[in-house]
Amino acid sequence: MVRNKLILAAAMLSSAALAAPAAAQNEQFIPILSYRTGAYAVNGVPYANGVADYYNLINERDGGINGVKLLVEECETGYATDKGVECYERLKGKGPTGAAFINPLSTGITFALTEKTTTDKIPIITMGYGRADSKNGAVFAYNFPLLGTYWSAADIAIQHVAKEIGGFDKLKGKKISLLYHDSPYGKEPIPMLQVLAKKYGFEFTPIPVTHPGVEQKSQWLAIRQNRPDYVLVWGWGVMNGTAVKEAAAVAYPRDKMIGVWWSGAEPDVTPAGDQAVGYKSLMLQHGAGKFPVHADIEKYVYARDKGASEPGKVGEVLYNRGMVNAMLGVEAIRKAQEKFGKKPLTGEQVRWGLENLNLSDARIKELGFEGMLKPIRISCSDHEGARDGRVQQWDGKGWKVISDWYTANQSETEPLVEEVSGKYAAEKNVKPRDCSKES
Amino acid sequence: MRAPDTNEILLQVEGVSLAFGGVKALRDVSFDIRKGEIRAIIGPNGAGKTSMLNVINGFYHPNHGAITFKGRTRAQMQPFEASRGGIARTFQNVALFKGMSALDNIMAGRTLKMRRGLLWQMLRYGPALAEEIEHRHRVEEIIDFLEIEAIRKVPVARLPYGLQKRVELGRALAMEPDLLLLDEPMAGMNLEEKEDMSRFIIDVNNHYGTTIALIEHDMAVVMDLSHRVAVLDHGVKIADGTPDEVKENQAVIDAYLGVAH
Amino acid sequence: MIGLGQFLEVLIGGLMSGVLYSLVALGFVLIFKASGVFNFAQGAMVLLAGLALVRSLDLLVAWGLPLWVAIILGIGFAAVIMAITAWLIERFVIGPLVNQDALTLFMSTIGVTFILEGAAQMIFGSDAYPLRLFPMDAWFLFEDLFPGGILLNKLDVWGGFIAGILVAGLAIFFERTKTGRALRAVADDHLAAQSVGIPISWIWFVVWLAAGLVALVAATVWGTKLGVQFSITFLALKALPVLIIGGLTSIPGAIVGGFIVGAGEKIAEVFLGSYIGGGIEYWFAYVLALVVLLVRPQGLFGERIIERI
Amino acid sequence: MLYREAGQFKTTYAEDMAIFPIRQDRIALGILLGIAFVGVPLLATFHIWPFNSEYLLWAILLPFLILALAAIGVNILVGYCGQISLGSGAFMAIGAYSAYKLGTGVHIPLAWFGFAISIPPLPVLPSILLGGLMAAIAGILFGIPSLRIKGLYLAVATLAAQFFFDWVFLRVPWFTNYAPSGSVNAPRLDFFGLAVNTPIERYLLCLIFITVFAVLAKNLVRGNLGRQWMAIRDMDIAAELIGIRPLYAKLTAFAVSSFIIGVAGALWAFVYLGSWEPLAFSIDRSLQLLFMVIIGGLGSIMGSFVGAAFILILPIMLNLIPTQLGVPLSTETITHLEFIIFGSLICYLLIKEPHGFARLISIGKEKLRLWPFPY
Repeated sequence: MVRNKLILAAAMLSSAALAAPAAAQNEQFIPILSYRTGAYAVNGVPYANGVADYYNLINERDGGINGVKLLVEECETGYATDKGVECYERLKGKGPTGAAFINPLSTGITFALTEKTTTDKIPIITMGYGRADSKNGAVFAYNFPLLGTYWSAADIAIQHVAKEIGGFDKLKGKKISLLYHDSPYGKEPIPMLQVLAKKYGFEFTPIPVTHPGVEQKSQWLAIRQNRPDYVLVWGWGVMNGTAVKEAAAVAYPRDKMIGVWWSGAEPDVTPAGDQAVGYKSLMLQHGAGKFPVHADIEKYVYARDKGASEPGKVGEVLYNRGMVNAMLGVEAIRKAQEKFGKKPLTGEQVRWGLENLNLSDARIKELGFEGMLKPIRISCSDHEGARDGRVQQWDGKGWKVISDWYTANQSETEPLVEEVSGKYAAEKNVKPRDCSKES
Repeated sequence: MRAPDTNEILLQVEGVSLAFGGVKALRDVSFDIRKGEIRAIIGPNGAGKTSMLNVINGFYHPNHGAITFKGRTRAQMQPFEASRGGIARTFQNVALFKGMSALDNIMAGRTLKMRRGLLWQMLRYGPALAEEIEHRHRVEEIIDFLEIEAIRKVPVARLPYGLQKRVELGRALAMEPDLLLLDEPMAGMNLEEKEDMSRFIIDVNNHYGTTIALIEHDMAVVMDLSHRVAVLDHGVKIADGTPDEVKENQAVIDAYLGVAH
Repeated sequence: MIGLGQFLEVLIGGLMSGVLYSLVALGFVLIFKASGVFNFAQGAMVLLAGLALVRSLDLLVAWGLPLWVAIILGIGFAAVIMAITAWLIERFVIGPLVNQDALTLFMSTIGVTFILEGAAQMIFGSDAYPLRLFPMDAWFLFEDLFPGGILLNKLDVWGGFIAGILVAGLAIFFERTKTGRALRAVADDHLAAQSVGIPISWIWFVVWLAAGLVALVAATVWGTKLGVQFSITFLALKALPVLIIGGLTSIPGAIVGGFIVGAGEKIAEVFLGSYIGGGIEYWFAYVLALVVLLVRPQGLFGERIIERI
Repeated sequence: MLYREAGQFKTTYAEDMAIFPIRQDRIALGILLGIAFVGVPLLATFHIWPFNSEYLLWAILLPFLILALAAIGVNILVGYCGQISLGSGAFMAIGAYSAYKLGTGVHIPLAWFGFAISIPPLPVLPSILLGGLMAAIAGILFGIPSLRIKGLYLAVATLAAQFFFDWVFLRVPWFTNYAPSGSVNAPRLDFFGLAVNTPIERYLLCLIFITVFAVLAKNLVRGNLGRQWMAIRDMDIAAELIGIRPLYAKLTAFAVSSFIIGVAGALWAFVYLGSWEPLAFSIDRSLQLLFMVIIGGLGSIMGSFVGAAFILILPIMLNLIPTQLGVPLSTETITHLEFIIFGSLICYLLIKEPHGFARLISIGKEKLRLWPFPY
């Protein structure tokens, strides 16, 4: 009997779940795909908190975007592709106009959703991750790998190495290894690094680490024997911290390790303690620290007890990245409202806003992100918008910026983008748009 | 009791020895089974009777000796050869397929007779269905014969012990064996059930002419049923002959009374 | 050309990291030996023990207690948590499932895994918590013989040392104590053991507690190595081939299995990985286990499986 | 009083051997098939509740059908033949990647022999079926150890297949047509000139697959081969002594099971995901499938469906309930609670009915037959 009742209750709940939500009509729905559990929760949680807090800020401080409130719902993916697809399907149609855009925060989910989002006309924002070839907006109309793809990251990393050793000509004969998470995410930079290795004459060795990366002894024993001049780390979650510790154990100098911007947050170094001192990583423009916008967050969100994070973690690297990501989405909606009116917009309309987003220094300052970001300008042919990065170093207590700005060299990345996106277009029968005709 | 018509030997065991590590289960045992007879193997606990059956149908491989079945001599039998050659068997502790119904258990005994391959069975149409129905007819005859119509669709795990033994006999009969090995078919039964089972054994022997080798503890049953009796003790054959001869044999009496050797 | 120094280094490194797997495998063996349950939840138990330890430790240190007092109290607290867990598992899962077949029991421990993972993270948090109970740096041996010397992690040595003590302790427990002998009796035939008056649920509680304490020990070592975080549960999958190779019922087997797996996979990865594409240690241990099973279906030290009818 | 079989007499063995010998069962099945084949597509076409969004089709029914198909495959091996396998995910992967290779054209240069094997891209349907065939061949290879290794030892041995193939598809670029990220895209879905794109079309495609395979599987398990498998499962020694060859029985079980799992894998990749990486077929998938057959009922085709529905839908429900009720919990807590409740329900079910939902249903039916009398 109890069982029957349970089943009945479940059935009723499910019908409630599937019924159209009685939403207020002046709301813009934004889904958050996050992972607060599982192997990658350590990095997923601060990021999701940053995203959630910024949307909250917009609602609390500004009453939404031009009066259109943001309606946010979070769905847990656990970094698993099929869960991600389920979350997307669950959330894509919510709100009066459906999802404005989607941030999967997983390269695997990005790959799985690319085709679906195009059919559903919902932009997919993959800030600092995702498929590098989707920079080409002519083919990937709905993908936005904002602020830098992995190919840009690879180029910036090599630029920094060249600078440290005194010039690109010195790269010849150097040994550079890539320790990577064995998944689409970790594999993305490899073709770019191979191109660069050929051009500058350094010896490039990719070293895979299998998910989730708790066991890296053999990789580091091999590194100890091979003694590469630099080790690039393309890890996520537990893999980063383990890499730093194993490096310490084999006495590989930490300051010869350069992580990608997903391997340079606080949880990646704190478990290693003093052993992490000297470890470097790329910055996706911003780093850790508090900026004017954080004051607003504290005033409007945390002071009203609506914050998602432990207050002490506001301003960490991944928290800030979540915030930047949310901000870009919000600004895209704002831009789209200029054209389509101050009302809830469809994904297709937001896509226009993204493609025409142009954030100047002045605007960035107005938003309170001064010092975190450089200007961004997105266009049909350039869905990346900016490809600038810096390098930071862990001093045992915090991340310190140690370099000037680098800009990824488009002449390096562009041929590869053309080639791979062209292949995709042929495979999927996508007819590339003519970007000169897009407004 | 009707004696078998011929003296043709169906199975001959010669000088079989079997050891597990240091334990000698059988020592130089020889005997034969004639076509059409009911042959009993008796002996106290641990005498090696079940081991003997296991050797005959190839589950154990003897260390020495030879087995001649239907005129072919081998050092050891293989289970598959034995079953294909027409040796069927029941077990001391019922070895039915617990998750299947009585009907399916007996149908499983028809495996060797069924010819249609995987693809036909998948379609279960035409020849495959015809084959299934044909064998179902044969199995239903056995079910009628053993008087277990009412339980044919019951999972055997739910049947009482006596009926399980009957289903197991049915499964062995479904193989249409030339030689049927029965390992204590009446263990744990009450008098009535024993009588039923005795009747089935005699009927099988008479109707189908099946040769039967039988292990049994109940002396009355053994003496009534069997044409000839072999007696094992501590892995050695100590007597062989008609029930009457064996009954008189001093070694047998000693063995059962537990006289030290 | 492979240098002798490098080979020795990889071999020793492999043997040592194998022992760390053994620490997890030992918990499996204990439970399988005493109750025939193949406990998939061992990895989750390591997570739970580690989280309980590290979180209480942080709190106690924050209260201003000296570190050694905090460590003792923290370990005590974690042990109590493991005792409660053992009692709950015995009372609500394994007890009611007595006499079910091995597959059902195995699946129920996967259910337990879900519960433990959820509960542990809900109560203690799902961040990565640094734990430093052992030194993390390395020795470089024979530096005059081989260029760069042979690397030996101090943590690995500690792990090996602790594993040795654990095995010795468990051996004494099984051979010398009354409870240990009762355990063996239960393992042989729990119905018979019950009929001579051995309280079976008590025995099973003791076994799960022992496995929980082994998990706590594993958590101290692995927590130092990785930081206490969810990924620690993946160790269960690393420990499976270890215990299959050693034999599900043998405590020394778990150690020897660890040596074989650790040395085998590291040597394969370092010296073969570059030829057939890296990452082979991902499956190497399992294929090794498969090969061992083909030769000895009960593992190297397992009890022989005898077929009867 | 509706569920009575009195008065239904079978006059031939063929009638007695039908899949559903009881008339009421046949009617129920007919209604179910009618809903599945006609009702759902109609409702979905006109966006009538509960199909007013694509969610139910895309995110629930589609994965349910494909995983139920895979569960049937697993059930044949684990439930009918008694060989515990933790490597089902790998066989799904083999089906998916083989189908992908065949669908995009195979080119194997054999430089040593001076020629190359080239197969032009095959249409989707033969690709999927041949993908299943490849999985069947791999299944036979990895089934050979089962002749010697038994029970849980075998389960761990099958993990070797799981991890080995995970690695192969991750590391051998040939399988992914040298895609830089290692993630591949399914070819366009054309069946005899008909494009399968919309959720409804995809749903119908999978429905046809699973209906056909469920019938074929049911035929096998109630025929001679099925009896051989069950005999091996229940008592392998006795089976051998009545003339069942363990080699044949076990390897056919591995082959048939892997074939079905492989086809399910190809569907999962082509129809559901569209773009995938090896992680889609990880050990988690294997465990999920095993749960489906155990909770659904070992040795029951219908149980595979119930189990798949339960294991797939329960976590989603648990996740949805707090949001729907407006309980103010963080996603983190909800997910942890979901874990705890899911694990507890699994344990509860195993304790209450170790034989799964299939047994519950058959007990229910028996009670219904006798109702209103208790016995």
